[in-house]
Amino acid sequence: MTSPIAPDLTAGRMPAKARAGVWRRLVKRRLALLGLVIVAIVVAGAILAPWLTGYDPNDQMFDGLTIEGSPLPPSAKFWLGTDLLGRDLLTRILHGARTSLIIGIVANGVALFIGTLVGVTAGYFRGWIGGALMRFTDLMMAFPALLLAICLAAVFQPSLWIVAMVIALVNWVQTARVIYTETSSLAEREFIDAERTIGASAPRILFRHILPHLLPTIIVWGTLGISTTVLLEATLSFLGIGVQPPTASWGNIIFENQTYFQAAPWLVFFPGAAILALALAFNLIGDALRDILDPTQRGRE
Amino acid sequence: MTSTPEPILTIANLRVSVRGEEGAREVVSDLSLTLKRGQTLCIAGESGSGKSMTALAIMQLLPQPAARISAGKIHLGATELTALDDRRMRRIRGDRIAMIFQEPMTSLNPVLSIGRQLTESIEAHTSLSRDEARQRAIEALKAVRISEAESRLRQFPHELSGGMRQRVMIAMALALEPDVLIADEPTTALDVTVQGEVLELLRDLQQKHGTSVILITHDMGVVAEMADRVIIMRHGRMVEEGKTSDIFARPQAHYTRELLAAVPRIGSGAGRQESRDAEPPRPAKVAEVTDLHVRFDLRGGVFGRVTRRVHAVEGVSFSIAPNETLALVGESGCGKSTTAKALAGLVPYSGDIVVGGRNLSGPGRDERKAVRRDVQMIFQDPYASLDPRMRVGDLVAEPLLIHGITSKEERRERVAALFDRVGLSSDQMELYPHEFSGGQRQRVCIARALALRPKLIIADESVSALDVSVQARVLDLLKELQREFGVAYLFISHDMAVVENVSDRVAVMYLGQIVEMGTRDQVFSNPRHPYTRRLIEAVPVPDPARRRSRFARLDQEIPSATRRIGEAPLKLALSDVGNGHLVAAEG
Amino acid sequence: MIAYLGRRLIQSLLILLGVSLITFALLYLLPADPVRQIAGRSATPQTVENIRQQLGLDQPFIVQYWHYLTRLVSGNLGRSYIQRSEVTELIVSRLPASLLLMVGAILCELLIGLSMGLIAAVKRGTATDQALMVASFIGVSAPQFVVGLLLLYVFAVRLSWFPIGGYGTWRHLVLPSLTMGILGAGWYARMMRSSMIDVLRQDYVRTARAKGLARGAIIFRHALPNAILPVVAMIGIDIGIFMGGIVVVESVFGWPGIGQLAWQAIQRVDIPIIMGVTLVSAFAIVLGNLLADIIAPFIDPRIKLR
Amino acid sequence: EDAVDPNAKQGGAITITYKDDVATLDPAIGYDWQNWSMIKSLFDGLMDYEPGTTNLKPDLAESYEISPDGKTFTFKLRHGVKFHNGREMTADDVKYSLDRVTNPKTQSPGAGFFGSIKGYDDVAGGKAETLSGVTVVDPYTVKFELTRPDATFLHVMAINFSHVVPKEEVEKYGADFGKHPVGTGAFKLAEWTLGQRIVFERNADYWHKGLPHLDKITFEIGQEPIVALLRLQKGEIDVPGDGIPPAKFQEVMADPEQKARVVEGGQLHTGYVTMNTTMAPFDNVKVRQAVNMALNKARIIQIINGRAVPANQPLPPSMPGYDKAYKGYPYDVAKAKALLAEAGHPDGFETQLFAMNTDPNPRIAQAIQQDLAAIGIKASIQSLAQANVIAAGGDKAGAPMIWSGGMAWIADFPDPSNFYGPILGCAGAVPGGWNWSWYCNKDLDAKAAEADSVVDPAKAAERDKMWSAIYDKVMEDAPWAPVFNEQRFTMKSARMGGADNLYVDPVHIPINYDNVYVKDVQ
Ligand SMILES: Nc1ncnc2c1ncn2[C@@H]1O[C@H](COP(=O)(O)OP(=O)(O)OP(=O)(O)O)[C@@H](O)[C@H]1O
Ligand SMILES: Nc1ncnc2c1ncn2[C@@H]1O[C@H](COP(=O)(O)OP(=O)(O)OP(=O)(O)O)[C@@H](O)[C@H]1O
Ligand SMILES: [Mg+2]
Ligand SMILES: [Mg+2]
Repeated sequence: MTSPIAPDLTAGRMPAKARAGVWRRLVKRRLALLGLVIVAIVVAGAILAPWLTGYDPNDQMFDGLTIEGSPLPPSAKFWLGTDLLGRDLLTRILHGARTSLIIGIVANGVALFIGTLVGVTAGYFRGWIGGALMRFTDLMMAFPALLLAICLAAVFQPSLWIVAMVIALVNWVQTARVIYTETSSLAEREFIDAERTIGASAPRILFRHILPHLLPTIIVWGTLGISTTVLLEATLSFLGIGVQPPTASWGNIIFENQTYFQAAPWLVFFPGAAILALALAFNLIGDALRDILDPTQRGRE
Repeated sequence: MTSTPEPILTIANLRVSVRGEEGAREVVSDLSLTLKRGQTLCIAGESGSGKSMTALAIMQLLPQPAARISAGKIHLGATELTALDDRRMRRIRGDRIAMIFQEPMTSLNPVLSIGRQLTESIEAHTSLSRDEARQRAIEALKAVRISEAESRLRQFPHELSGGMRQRVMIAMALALEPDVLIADEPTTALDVTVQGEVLELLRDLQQKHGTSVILITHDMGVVAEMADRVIIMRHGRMVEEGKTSDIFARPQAHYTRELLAAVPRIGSGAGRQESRDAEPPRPAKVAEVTDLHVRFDLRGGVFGRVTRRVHAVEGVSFSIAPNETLALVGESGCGKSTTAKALAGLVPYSGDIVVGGRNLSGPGRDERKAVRRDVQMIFQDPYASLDPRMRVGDLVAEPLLIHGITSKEERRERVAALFDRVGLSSDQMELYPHEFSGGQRQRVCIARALALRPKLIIADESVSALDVSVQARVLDLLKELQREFGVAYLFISHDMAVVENVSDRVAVMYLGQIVEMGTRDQVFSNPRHPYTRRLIEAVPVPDPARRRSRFARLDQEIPSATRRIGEAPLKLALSDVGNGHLVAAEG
Repeated sequence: MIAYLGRRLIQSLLILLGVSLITFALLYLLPADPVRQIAGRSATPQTVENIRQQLGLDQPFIVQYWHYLTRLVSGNLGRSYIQRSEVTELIVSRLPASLLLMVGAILCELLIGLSMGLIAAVKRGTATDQALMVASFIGVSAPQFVVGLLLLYVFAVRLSWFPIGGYGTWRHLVLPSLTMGILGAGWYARMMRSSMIDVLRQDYVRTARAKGLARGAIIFRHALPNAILPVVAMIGIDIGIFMGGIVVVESVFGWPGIGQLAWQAIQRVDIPIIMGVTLVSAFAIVLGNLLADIIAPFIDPRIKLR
Repeated sequence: EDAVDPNAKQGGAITITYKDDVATLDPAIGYDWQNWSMIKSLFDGLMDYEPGTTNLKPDLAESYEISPDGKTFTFKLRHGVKFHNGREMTADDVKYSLDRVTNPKTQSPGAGFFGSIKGYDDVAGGKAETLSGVTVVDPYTVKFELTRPDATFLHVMAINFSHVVPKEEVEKYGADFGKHPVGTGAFKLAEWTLGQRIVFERNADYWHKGLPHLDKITFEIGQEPIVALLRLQKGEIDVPGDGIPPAKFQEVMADPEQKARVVEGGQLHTGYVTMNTTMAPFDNVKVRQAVNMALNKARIIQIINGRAVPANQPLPPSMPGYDKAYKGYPYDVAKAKALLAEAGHPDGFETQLFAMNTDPNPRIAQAIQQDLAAIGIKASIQSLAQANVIAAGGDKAGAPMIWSGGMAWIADFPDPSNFYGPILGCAGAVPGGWNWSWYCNKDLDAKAAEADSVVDPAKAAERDKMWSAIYDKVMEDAPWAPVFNEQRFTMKSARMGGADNLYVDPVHIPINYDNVYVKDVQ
């Protein structure tokens, strides 16, 4: 009864074979590896901060300032110099990594998460849910972000986590907008219709099928968001509604010292370089991940 | 086809290789050919056989950086193309060799006006002034028989229909009267009726200008209609080359014979010998569609009120019995896909759709989900309908997962069985959709549709994009499965030859309504509605001996299904002209 | 089109209403008491109460908001608590400067960002591409205050090409615009690069090449207009981000815009000004988005305003 | 009329920069760093100070008389003084101005200064429109009756809030009078481009012949201090109104040419830490004394590049009543710890230190934090916008400790009493008040009242003594830990002329516009 059907192997390429895991493929790429190394260094620096230098981040050392009260440039004693209160800059940058990682990764991540969730939901469900969500996004977008952050932060008592949440609350909007646009066009794609005909539920379509396609966008916004959020935290600190002194963060080290960029350039340069390196590292990883996770890019160098 | 003089294009021992994950792979091997002035050379062959690569190699437009010419020479007249740098090659492209691509929808720049896109290549290759270039563009448009050419210049691609777009592409290619025109599947994406027009046009123009044409196609009907000489390719190699009449009459290579055998022909359907008219009427209906309406609201005004409506489906009724194939045919935009989508639950509708005794818009959530199982759909473009980021094994397993088969082992087994059933090997489960050929992808889609053992499968243009041999295999597969599982098909196609081969009954749609419906024999041997007749006549016949002088032409454009609120279209009454052969009065 | 504008206008008004309500509520919740700022340190409690009453700040929230709204309808944004001027007057006098800066900044952003993105996309994978990508990150990561001072120091103090701050001629505009623009340029460069790479893969680009067009024509005539569309949508979003940077840049360059006004008002809890500036910038953002939406069909004729 | 600098040249224009907006030039309202001295040049009061000093002198008044009980002041007005609109100023204007400033509708932040005038309460309470204690005797004589003897009254008559405004102009412009100021001062407003520029031009009819020297002063608004300094270095401006930014201080002082153009002077300022005496553990005097001993003031001053002198009492050294003999609490960590232990906190405690968020205040707060940590007090810093710190300070349970820098006390007038009333007296220890240590000592309040009733100028020294004693007593209770008295460093362009003390004038900040001149005019 079952007549054999000619196996269609005309274009049969690529015999199935065990595929290297994402991780292995990631470390195989030079640039991605560099990114991973930088992130690892930052994370290790943050965790091991208390043991890495012989200084306390808040110790305003007597010999950390000149007699006139000027900070000291990098030297054998203070590798990256000292700040305006005579504290060791390297130690502060290492400790600041904790704050900045929380802001740049957690806050930014939450923002990305909310933005993606809202954007995806609104883009997929037209009708009143989507309409309401997008109107709300428009509303939030119409707020000058900084002002909103200031008000929110002033209403709550500032603390690192509050600041992180405030930043998240402010920063999701743009992501939502962009993701929304992309989702609405993805939702029109035929394979989504195909999913619906097999009875896939909305969450399944959203998270298993649409989300992976948004990855490149999410990665771009996520990596760009790192520096933006770290600097936003600094702005908030500067306004007195960020993390409170003497807690160090890369952003507030820069902000505290920015007027000294000529007199004591190291105070701006080193934390700035740290932010840049972290953002770049994530970008390198993100770029590589984007290629690796995109099966259509397989085989590309 | 008297003796043609000097060769204009010669290819000698061309090899094109593509870099892949495991090193270089040759996609065109050792290809040689000669094209003479005024000649039409058809390159046919299965999907992935390197036809497009050959064309792109001539144009020096191989996808960078993956593909490159690894050996061989291409001469245009006396010029060696492979040795030219980009600047000099640029002067040849468009001017001496022009190319028309497969996809008229994406090959025109959406943001530039037709006029701009036409004149810019004229300006790039001649010293004509802007006004003169414009004149030349208008002439070119007139030559491809586009009405109101002058005002068209200001239009944008999306404002034109697919056929018109392809004509614009041709006008663009011909404006500079190139020596060689390469047309890569210029009609595959078009309706039969439009295809006829475009082919006719190509032939006219070629006769007028004496252009040499390389026509790439997998439609043997087109080959028979157009070609002087034919090249058959497979796996990057030429398997046979010769005069058209010879190839059709005395195919030498085994593959050529296979290919010709696979071509569906009206009236002599290879696939279906026995007519099933005689079979006893089947008992219960699998699906029953009554007075289906689908309308899309177009909003406008300050408060976003509905001002106009697209009457995509207007009162369609039909039913399908188990083990039966109902074909739905009609021109682009007549509402076929929308009907299918309504059945698949993808668009809101009014009217009744009952599948397996359960109403599709029934109340319960669970019930609706259960009906979902019974109706599955295979889409036109297998690539577009598979999530490119998932492995095909997971894709086929997904319906099982959704409908409650949770054991991983069981799923794997069933997927492997399905793969086996549709002629794929189970180790291919690990691959991604883009790693398959078109035919294989469509098999994946079929496996997916079969996973839930549905009662009804909707195949919306499911084989249109496939080359004939693959198409034949997929059609065979579908028939096999019908025999085995007793599924019913709603088969949507604009290819009358295919329809003739697979269907039990046929419904012809026009502007959202059915104008004729009956058994296959009723409709094909006794078409009553003029629209049906024109559709059948438009099909090219894969026999060079029966080449037509002119194709039947339809009206320029199909009237619009969009209407203002309150102006519902006139409903056509169907009358039975005997044995359930329903025909609408001509309106 | 008219209908579309009408609909968008209604939406925009609703958004502005929402913004005003939320801002008002947040300011209401603020711990700082504006009345004490007004009354000064020698004031007796009685005076304080007196002033509170005069300003209506002793009323319940809803009443205060309602009063605010009714005044707002007649275009009255109230009078500053600290500056004691009409908020409308303060904003109107500073708005042109901010708008000018915004235009300058957006031009810089687009000019720098788009060309960076374009070059990177065309040279994808090369060292140029990577260098541009790093540069775009520096743009995004550099604190604006430092960038501003650096530009000021090099181009105004050292080279004297431009004036050291101030407002008036186009030469005054260059450095502040550049400072603002560098941040956005990083974003645009990234967006442009990825959208350009996408477009360069499209069939119509291949068609253009098949026509034998010059590289420049292909990139600028065929690819650019297609790639720029997501960027245009970004401009709408950008105006919101812009409002954050304006404070810093205006103060570095002594640019008399609303950023400085807002900053001082926030420092001193000058609620009418904060409300006014918020509404004005919300309006600008809404307008910017509307503009981006209106421009889009001109770039891509497929888009219909609906 | 005091003498005019014989070297002064007439004419010329100068440019001054400020970062923040000039809010208003209405003398009844302006209370900012920027507009304070601008108003002084546009308007005049009955009294004034000799330029560059804290010595009172009659101004619009030609002379004054004080009744023996110290409760009645009679001023004789100068004849022929004209408002900028050309009308002559008379006693009616004086009365009108005072009625206006005390009227709650004016919402003047300075109304409280006039609390000793008879009828003030009625006006402030909205029950009366005019002060019953101010009488126009004749067009050139005005009489003030007070409810109590008030030694500071002459200072009050010199303060901006009491400056004389013409009724017709006020009524003409209404609430916008601050944008269209018309006074009797040395300069008149020529141009005001909001947010950009204010231009003053010489009042040719100024009653004080020979003044002012300058023809024009341009105030450029919205300039970052560091940019202003760059412009000064390029010779584009004459005085950066916000001073030398900390980041540039070293650079300037290291260059002899620039250093020569810096004028240093004292300032009626004290920076201090308040401790909320109603809040445990600061309700214990020993804890407060311990804090006083814990602060390493020299180190804190080093952090601000030595731009201050250590303080040991509320009053700054240049203020009458400053007790030179008072030694204050020494910096003594061991003793501080011992005191803490005595108070029952041998291991210290946790608390909060509020500070304003503009540089250098967060840094100073961190230095203080470190000093406190040395004796076991773990203070977390709340660095907030000014308004929020003020709000916390005015709330009895709001702020345990506040570093005053940036918000507090630069004296309104050079009198010792000015450092007591609202910030140390019981009157200020109310919700919303400015006595952030919530220190209320009824005895001292009585003593303060007593000192202020010593009106006779001849007894000034005696009165200063009384105040010294009061502040010594305050320091015993230690509601504050005084940290430093800021020094003023004004930098000017090379062309600016005039005595140095005009550039660090104790009441005209940053400089005394009326008396300075430029050297490069013909
Ligand atoms: N960009 C690319 N990168 C790598 N391989 C490619 C690329 N484009 C095509 N190929 C491969 O080259 C081979 C020949 O492809 P080509 O497009 O010439 O086939 P074709 O004969 O035109 O088929 P079809 O009828 O489907 O258009 C195929 O195996 C295809 O997978
Ligand atoms: N979502 C929609 N909104 C508005 N109009 C629509 C929508 N979907 C389809 N249409 C319109 O409905 C009509 C029928 O479309 P449908 O896709 O069913 O045609 P078709 O017969 O399948 O054509 P084709 O052969 O091109 O696939 C067309 O005019 C189409 O433009
Ligand atoms: Mg092809
Ligand atoms: Mg269709």
